[in-house]
Amino acid sequence: SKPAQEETQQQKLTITGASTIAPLVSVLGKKFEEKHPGTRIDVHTGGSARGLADANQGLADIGMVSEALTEEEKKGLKVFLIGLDGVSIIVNKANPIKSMTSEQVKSIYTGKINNWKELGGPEAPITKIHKAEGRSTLKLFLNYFKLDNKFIKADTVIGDDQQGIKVVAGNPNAIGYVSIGSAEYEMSQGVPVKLLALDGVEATTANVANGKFPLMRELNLVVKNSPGKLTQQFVDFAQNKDNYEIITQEHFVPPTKH
Amino acid sequence: MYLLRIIAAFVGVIVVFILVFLMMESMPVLNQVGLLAFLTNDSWNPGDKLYNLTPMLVSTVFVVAGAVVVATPLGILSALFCHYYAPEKIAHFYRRLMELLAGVPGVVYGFWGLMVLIPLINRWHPPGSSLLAGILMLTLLIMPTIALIADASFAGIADEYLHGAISLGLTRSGTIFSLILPIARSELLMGIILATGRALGETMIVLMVCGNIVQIPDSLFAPIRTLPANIALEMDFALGNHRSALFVSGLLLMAISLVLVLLAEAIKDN
Amino acid sequence: MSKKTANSSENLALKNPFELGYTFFLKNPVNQKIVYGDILLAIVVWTVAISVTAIFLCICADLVIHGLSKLSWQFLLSEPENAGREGGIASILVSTLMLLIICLAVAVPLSLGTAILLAEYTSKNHWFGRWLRISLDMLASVPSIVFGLFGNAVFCIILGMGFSILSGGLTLACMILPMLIRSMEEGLRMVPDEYRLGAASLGISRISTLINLLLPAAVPSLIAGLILGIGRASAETAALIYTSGYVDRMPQSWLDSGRALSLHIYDLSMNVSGGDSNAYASALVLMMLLIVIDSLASWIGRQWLNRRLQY
Amino acid sequence: MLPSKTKFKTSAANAQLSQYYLLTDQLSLHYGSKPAFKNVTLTIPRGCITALIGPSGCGKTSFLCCLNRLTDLIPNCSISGQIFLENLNILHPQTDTTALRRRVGMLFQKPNPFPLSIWKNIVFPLREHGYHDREEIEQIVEEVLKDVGLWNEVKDRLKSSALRLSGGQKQRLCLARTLALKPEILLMDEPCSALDPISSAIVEDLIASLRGKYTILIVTHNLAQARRIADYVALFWCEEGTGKLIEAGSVEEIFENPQQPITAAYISGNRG
Amino acid sequence: MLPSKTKFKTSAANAQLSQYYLLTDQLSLHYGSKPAFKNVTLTIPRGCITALIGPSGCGKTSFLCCLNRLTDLIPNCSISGQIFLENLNILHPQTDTTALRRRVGMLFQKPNPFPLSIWKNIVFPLREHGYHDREEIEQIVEEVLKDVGLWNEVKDRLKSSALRLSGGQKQRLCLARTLALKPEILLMDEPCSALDPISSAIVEDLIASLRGKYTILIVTHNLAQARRIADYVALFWCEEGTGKLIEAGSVEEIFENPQQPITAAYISGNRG
Ligand SMILES: Nc1ncnc2c1ncn2[C@@H]1O[C@H](COP(=O)(O)OP(=O)(O)OP(=O)(O)O)[C@@H](O)[C@H]1O
Ligand SMILES: Nc1ncnc2c1ncn2[C@@H]1O[C@H](COP(=O)(O)OP(=O)(O)OP(=O)(O)O)[C@@H](O)[C@H]1O
Ligand SMILES: [Mg+2]
Ligand SMILES: [Mg+2]
Repeated sequence: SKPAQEETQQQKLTITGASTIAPLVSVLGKKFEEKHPGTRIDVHTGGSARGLADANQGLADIGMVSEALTEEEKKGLKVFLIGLDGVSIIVNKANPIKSMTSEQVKSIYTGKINNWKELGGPEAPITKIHKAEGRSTLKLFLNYFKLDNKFIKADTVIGDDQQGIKVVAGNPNAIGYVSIGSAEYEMSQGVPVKLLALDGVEATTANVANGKFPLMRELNLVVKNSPGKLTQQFVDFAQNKDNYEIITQEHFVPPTKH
Repeated sequence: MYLLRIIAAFVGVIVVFILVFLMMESMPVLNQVGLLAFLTNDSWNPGDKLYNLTPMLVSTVFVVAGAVVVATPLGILSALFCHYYAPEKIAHFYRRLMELLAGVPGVVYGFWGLMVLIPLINRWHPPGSSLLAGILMLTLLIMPTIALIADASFAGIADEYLHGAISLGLTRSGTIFSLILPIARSELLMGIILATGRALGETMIVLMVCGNIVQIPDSLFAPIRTLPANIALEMDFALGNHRSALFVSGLLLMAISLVLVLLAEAIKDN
Repeated sequence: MSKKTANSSENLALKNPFELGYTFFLKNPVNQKIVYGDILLAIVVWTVAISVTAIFLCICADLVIHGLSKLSWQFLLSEPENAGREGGIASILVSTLMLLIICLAVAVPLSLGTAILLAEYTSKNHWFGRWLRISLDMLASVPSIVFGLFGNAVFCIILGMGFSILSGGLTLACMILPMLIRSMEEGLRMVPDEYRLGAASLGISRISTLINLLLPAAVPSLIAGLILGIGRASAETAALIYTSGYVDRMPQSWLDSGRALSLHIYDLSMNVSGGDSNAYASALVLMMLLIVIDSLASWIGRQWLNRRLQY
Repeated sequence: MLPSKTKFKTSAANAQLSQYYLLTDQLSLHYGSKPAFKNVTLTIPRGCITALIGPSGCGKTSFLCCLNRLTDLIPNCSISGQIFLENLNILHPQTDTTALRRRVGMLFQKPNPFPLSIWKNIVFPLREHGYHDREEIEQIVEEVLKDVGLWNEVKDRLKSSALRLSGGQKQRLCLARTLALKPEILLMDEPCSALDPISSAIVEDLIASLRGKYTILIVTHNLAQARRIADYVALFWCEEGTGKLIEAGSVEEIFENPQQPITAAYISGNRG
Repeated sequence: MLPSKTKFKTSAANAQLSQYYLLTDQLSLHYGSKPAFKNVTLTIPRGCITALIGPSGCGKTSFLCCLNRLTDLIPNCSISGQIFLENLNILHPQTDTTALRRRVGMLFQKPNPFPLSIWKNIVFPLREHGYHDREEIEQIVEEVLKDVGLWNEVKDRLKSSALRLSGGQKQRLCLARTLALKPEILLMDEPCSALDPISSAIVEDLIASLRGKYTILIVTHNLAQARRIADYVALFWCEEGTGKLIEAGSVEEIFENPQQPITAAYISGNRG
């Protein structure tokens, strides 16, 4: 009865990893379950690092990683891109500033500019919101602006994007960087934040999708080099164009071009 | 009796297990860099093998001490209100309220702090996320614990003492300060310790309202990062020594509470 | 006594609702000065009570304003959809209740047993009691996330329960042990010695004394501990992420993963953009659930108390 | 106290206010719906010792509790009728009960020292009543403890818990604590019940020495004692579970010339 | 009890075991380091009523508590010496205390009914002792309540809380609850202290009627009562804060021909 057992084992997939992707994968999982009755997709969070580790050790069938993998990390794993997430600077809606250059962002975060006045805004100290150690958004941000985390002088360190949006919404002098998709959605809901154009490029999901906006991260699923049948099925399902609608719904960008 | 022994031993084993788990997880980094590194390194930067926890330790102590100092009188006064001031119906309502407050998830408090309290403080003294916000929100979190335990202990005070006090013509305040609080002393102390523990270990609220900047606060309005917030912020992304170092934060928290508990025992014995 | 405990709020409480709990212009018999302390304390107590209520109502109002529109039977009875932004919380409610059941079913007997041993069978200075008490107090300050990782390591992996309601419940049980044990123990210690002496002199065994006299007399503290424990368990998020998991499907068994209500609230408000209104509604449901559970707990306690008076 | 028992109308009672110090008029007390005693009309003259006697459960303790409104604290307890202390309407809802209880001290049947040290048991009520001078307090403590014959027994352990005293010692401590406050009226519920003949005699002498300075109402089961120290005696009796006042009068009248057959039977020791 | 007070050596005591029922040998009790009483050697004959008298605080209650090992439950309390109940070494650590306390019933000085209903106060210990037949239990309850004269007062509210009884009623309830268990030995600490003469007489008659069936040790401050009901009397005294046994003997010896001057003074009512 060994094959039968294998069969039943294959009915269940365990997916762990980045909390950013988890809601998306849950929704995908539900849809997959509907299409394949009798299967079960269990999604758990715990961070990208965890996703990688679990996938490597076989604790999970699939790992979720919310950043591009380094060559070393890729060893022994197959990586499937399922979406993109643009990251941009946000400020409170009351802030008159509309765009920013990379230099300005850099100066603000290293403490060279401390007052909005210096950027042509009102006389008010800048409240800088920064991400916590290890987050993929942070790595992306540091890489892009060529900053060293040690020299950044932040006023508030946050964990999740939503927290950043809420802080900025409540503080007219705050600046932060969050997922463009989430920010767009919140703006549409009337939350008083706005996305700044970066180096002249409007921060919109459209610009992320067409590759114009430079600051973005990958949303990946990783699996062992020899995935099981169901695993492969699910990964294919997640990458399927039919499901791009779901990805958009979750305020991410489908990986059209990439 | 034997059953009880077995149960208690079981509980003891669980406690030991958790301690051992913490120790084991923190061992690698402790072996490599030693305990002292956590107090003397230049900064907290596990990526560069710098593990200074002192600022977070100090911040944690500040925020918890602040919360306990504010919440203890509030909690005890609340319980007094239920027992000796409020008419029965109001007391009943108030008690239900405390019970509810005791079960509100940290996220909900944190959320409220984020949306209401922080903008308020920000208007007064930016950036808003601060030691003060942490103290206020933690106060809200632990006050019901103290209030409920105090309430239960007041309920346990025999009527005959109250009757005695009343018939001596003592005022309410006199009865409370000289009789009720001394009688309930040991329970109140226990309540405070439990509440302190809860505040020490609380993650979500401080994570959301304190600002999470690693520094020794120089004022009430300075943002801080506490040890549990540190664990929660970085655990998901930490590997190897970094992860281990986070468990050391956990050990350190227990050390703080050990000091507190021993202190409380000393007070009680005197 | 039972009357007293049931009505304990009546102790010194007012008969006259218009009296605010202090005596107007009471003169000191010796120096004939008006006693201000009493008035002051009354004012302070009422102020505290009113402001605490006000703050609480603020939070509540916040929840109600944002959450009430979403709240309906539909919301309670349907499954979450679209990562929880839409749909209801039926499966999450069930998971939460299952978690609480496991947690309490494990923690209550353990802590009751330990509290009894500590309070009735070991002297206050016995080494075992002393150490257990100290380590429990220490345990109370361990961050919940560490409990989560502990539970993950022990229950999920070593004991092979995987991400499941069972391992989540057990982890919660470990977490609330200190709270339960310590308050129950102090409650038992508060019971006057005369009952113990009286029972002993009638040749009543200690077990029976405990069940019939001491535990009922300690009911207020037992309930307080229980309610604190329930509160803490139902408010927990961090520990559950690593143990009972994130899956928001209706759990089929104790070994299924299931998402707790507080975790759902956390995820919706912190991780899912556009989840706020459902987060509010879920928080509202959690509060109502707590009201129900807490009332149930004290009702059971009081029932037990009253049973003693029966024939 | 009136030589013969008379039931006043309220108006009549008011007229007598100046003459009689403490006065109850048609006082009844119910626990729930069960009456503990009914229609007790009694006057207690100033500066005298009045003894309440009667069988167990006839409402003596309940009666005392009315006089300082301690009944407020007993759930389900309701009073009807009137009580006047000079011009003060004790049962009026607006009466300041704390002030009243400072005037009317009470000693309980079951001694209830606070679970504090012996010293604190006496000193903390004193402080509350406005004594702050350390020396004066020390002096008062010593004095009252000597008065009740407890000083020698406890002088070297004033700081130890009052719960570790023997039964009689507790009773004397409670008496001392009440006396230290010097209330106008002293209600004593069996102050000598747990005392040996020697201590009992000391307390009795003490009570007798307070005559004139305080108004004392004492419940006692010891008829000989009542006869020795009381000026007036009131006999309660239990009829169908409800207490009532049978007869009241001066000690000679009651003991030598009782008007009611029940009284005669009770004082002669025959069973009712 | 020996006609004249004799101090046994332990060996001598053992020899007398069969003759004397309950026997203490050089019994001392300390609370912490403070002795409550010292070197009490006393024999209590089977089936007789022995009265303990003495001033307040001289260790009578403490002495009673030793006899059923209730002292085990009192913190800081240590005993030295020996107590034998027939062949049972009471103070031996291996003695089954629950069984012992079933043989040796005790009534406390301060009545301590359980916070249960009146009915349950009696029935709960009965059930514990193995009575399960409902009818038998009902009969026993009625019988003991009648014995202590409480039946008429409480028969229509057996289900209400025992804490709502009057002082004397509580005391009688506690007595009833102890009697219901029919222990071999009854230790009674001032069973009549809160009782009026009538109830007191009822209880006294009851105790007297138990003579021969039970062995009774009664603490009383009422010398007349001791004289009326006791067969033997033991006088405790307090010297420098420590209790000791002054004299013990038959009631006639003590009251008519006391050997010790203290005894003579005490029974004549002069102050020691
Ligand atoms: N709290 C209470 N609730 C209900 N009934 C009570 C309460 N207290 C006393 N009683 C009942 O009221 C009656 C009178 O009680 P009270 O204590 O006044 O008697 P007493 O005269 O003091 O008797 P004793 O001499 O035994 O102390 C008794 O029948 C008693 O059972
Ligand atoms: N738990 C205790 N701890 C310390 N000392 C105690 C304790 N109980 C009693 N004592 C002391 O021991 C002595 C003897 O007390 P005990 O109760 O035996 O006296 P007693 O003869 O019963 O007096 P009474 O007639 O007043 O009841 C007293 O001086 C008392 O203060
Ligand atoms: Mg009485
Ligand atoms: Mg005694």
